[in-house]
Amino acid sequence: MNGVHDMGGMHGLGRIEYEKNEPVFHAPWEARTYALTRAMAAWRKWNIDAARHQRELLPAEDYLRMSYYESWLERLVQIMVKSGLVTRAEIETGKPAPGAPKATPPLTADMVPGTVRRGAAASRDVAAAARFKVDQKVRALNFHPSGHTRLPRYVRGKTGTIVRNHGVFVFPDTNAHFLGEKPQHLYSVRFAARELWGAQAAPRDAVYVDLFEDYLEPI
Amino acid sequence: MNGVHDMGGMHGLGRIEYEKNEPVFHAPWEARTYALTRAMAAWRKWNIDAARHQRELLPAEDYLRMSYYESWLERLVQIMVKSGLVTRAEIETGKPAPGAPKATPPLTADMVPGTVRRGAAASRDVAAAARFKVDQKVRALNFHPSGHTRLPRYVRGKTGTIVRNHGVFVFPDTNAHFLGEKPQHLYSVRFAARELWGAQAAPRDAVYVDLFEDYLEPI
Amino acid sequence: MEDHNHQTLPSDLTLRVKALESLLVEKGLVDPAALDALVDTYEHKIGPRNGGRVVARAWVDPAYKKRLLQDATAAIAELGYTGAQGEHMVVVENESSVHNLVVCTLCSCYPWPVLGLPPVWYKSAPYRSRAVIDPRGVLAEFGLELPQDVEIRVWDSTAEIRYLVLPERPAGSEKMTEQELAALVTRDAMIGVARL
Amino acid sequence: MEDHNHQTLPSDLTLRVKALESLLVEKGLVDPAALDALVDTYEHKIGPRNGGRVVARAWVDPAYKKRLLQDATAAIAELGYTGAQGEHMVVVENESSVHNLVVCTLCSCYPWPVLGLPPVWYKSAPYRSRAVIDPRGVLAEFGLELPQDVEIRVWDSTAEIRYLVLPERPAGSEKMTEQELAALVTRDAMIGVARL
Repeated sequence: MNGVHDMGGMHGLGRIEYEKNEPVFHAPWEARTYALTRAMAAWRKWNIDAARHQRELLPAEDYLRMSYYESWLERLVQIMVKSGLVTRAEIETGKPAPGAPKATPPLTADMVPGTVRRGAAASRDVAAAARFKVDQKVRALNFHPSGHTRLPRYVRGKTGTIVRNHGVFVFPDTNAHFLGEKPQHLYSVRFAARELWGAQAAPRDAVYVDLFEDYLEPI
Repeated sequence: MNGVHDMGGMHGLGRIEYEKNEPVFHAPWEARTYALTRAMAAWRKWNIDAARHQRELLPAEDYLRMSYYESWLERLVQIMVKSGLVTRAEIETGKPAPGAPKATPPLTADMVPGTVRRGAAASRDVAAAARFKVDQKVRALNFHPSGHTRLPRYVRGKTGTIVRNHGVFVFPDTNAHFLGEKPQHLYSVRFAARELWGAQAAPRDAVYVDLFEDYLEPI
Repeated sequence: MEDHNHQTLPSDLTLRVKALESLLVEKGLVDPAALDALVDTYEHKIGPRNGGRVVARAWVDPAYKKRLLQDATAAIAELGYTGAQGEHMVVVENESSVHNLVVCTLCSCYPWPVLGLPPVWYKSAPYRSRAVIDPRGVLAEFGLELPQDVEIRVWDSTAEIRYLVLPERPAGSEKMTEQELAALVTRDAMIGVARL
Repeated sequence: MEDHNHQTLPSDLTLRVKALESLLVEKGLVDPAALDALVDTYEHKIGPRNGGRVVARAWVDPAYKKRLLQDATAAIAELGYTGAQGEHMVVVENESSVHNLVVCTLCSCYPWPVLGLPPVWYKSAPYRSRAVIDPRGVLAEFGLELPQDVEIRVWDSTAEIRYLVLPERPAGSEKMTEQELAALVTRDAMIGVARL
């Protein structure tokens, strides 16, 4: 979706506010929100792409206004309700629905080190011929899906060069909507800054964007 | 500037809320804000392009959050202070600064009908050869100024056809920053919807955008 | 998610605007009677009835219609409608196979002398963002589903040209007077989010 | 303009998150000890010191550096840093004529195992919006003015690849131990908003 989250190239969003000796979390509620989000992900009712998309679905002014973990909290509530893990009424009352069975957490404290250390690969061991090769010129498609995509607006329709084939990865555009992983080659594509932004950009600068095969066409 | 005001083509900004039998103003403060804005413009301390730009300079979340006339009110305060007609302290106290001379309003009630009826032409009677002619193919430039522009992002780099030459008009990009009117030809340019949005658009649809000569290049 | 209400309370705005007006009056920067006259003008004297009269005249007078499509500013001025935000008018004509829709993606440009001040939805982010990328979806939200073979022309008012849609004359209106026809014409039809 | 504070009050958020956690615990959906362990991990065990050790090793061991640039995920795993948000690592090397800068314009992607969780500014709209269109302006805000003949490479983390910048080894550090070198390496240098 062409949402306000896709903000590469925007002006007027303010100065960068740097904080010296910034703590990992600024308040206990931030830490708990982070941990709750990770612990609830262990239910596997959604995937990382669906979670990213859920945050994109925040009303645009809220997306811009909220602090980072406040938007995580809203996202967590939305996606838990959507997936049926909790009900809106339970969120509002703070109490389990009468007669709701008690579940068993899929992530326990002893499992945390292993979960953190293992992560979850997004690559897939699938045989697929690569449509593009390194040094090939490609154009990013000019498409505007209303659903999730990881093709930023600022590269659409622009010409770049394949600099690396990362291998075969899960395709976010389908995975975010539970329409399958559609594994495909993922490439690092170099775009000259002037191709993206015109003559105002420095002549030698470039932006490298990781793009899926379905986002690209040969020139 | 690539601000959130330049929202053509964005998704996720909500449903259109239609109001039956909508009044011209929803509250007296809206009517007064509208009238104050027009009456203060009679001081000629700013022009329409500078006023538009001032609204674009609202923080993005405020731009999206505020009601229309609330953003007009903020814009009016900002531009009056910037132009020196009032001071920040006067706005805050609601009182003229001690010893401030009393001015004479440039727009009086008897002048209103004439002012409304006359308006203010943005065309200029300047001899200038037109660089482009009707039916010519042109490309909108891919530029990204941090100041005011009326070249929307969604047409930059796209190819269209000149359908009409409107004549010579004040150039907003310079005028908004009090850098001169730089009068130049203004064209209606037809862009096929598929050129702008790809295959998802209907094949015969088109978007017509009024673009200044400085925004265009021949193909 | 909780219901967020980020709009400043109207009562605060009432107080702020009152305070601002009284400051500007006290400084001699504005004449309160001029404010009254401006409000009165746009609340009572200028509105879509003006545009309706232009459209009806074009329907009954082919020579006028020709002038209107060639030089809308001058033709509209013949009926007395001129001035602020209508200094440079263009009229675009609907046909059975062409539908026109007007938007201002960058702010809220609108032809005041013929339509008055724009409705809130026209100035809102949902309409401004979607009209150019999804005009058919927008029209459907207004209850207008157009077949694919109707060409939709979206007019984005990015400069000082202001657009008025000339709707098709409704079938069965042959015997109506110009005045009756004018009363048929809606604001929405002249923006292009409705047909008659 | 008045000072608007649209952020929800932290005290409200404290209460809301407490209520949510207690609901999820009561429903048996989360184990509070697992939450403690997750917080402890990212507050105390994982952070930019990890990345600093990777960089120092690459400075002192040419064979390691070669492996790091060829297959960063495996080379970083040699030092024990693996897992969530570091499953697919790429290391990009600064040179006197090349400077690398990492951003995630679409959300907040960041290499957790080597840098920990990202700072607020990295996740903020100003950094995300400007890093790709005006990297030199952004770097200048961080106090780093690069001459035009230095090529800036901005890496936008749009997929699951996570980037770590390998800074140049500072002049005068020839006699330092690997451990001393690791302590020199800053988070900002590994994001690319600083040089050492």
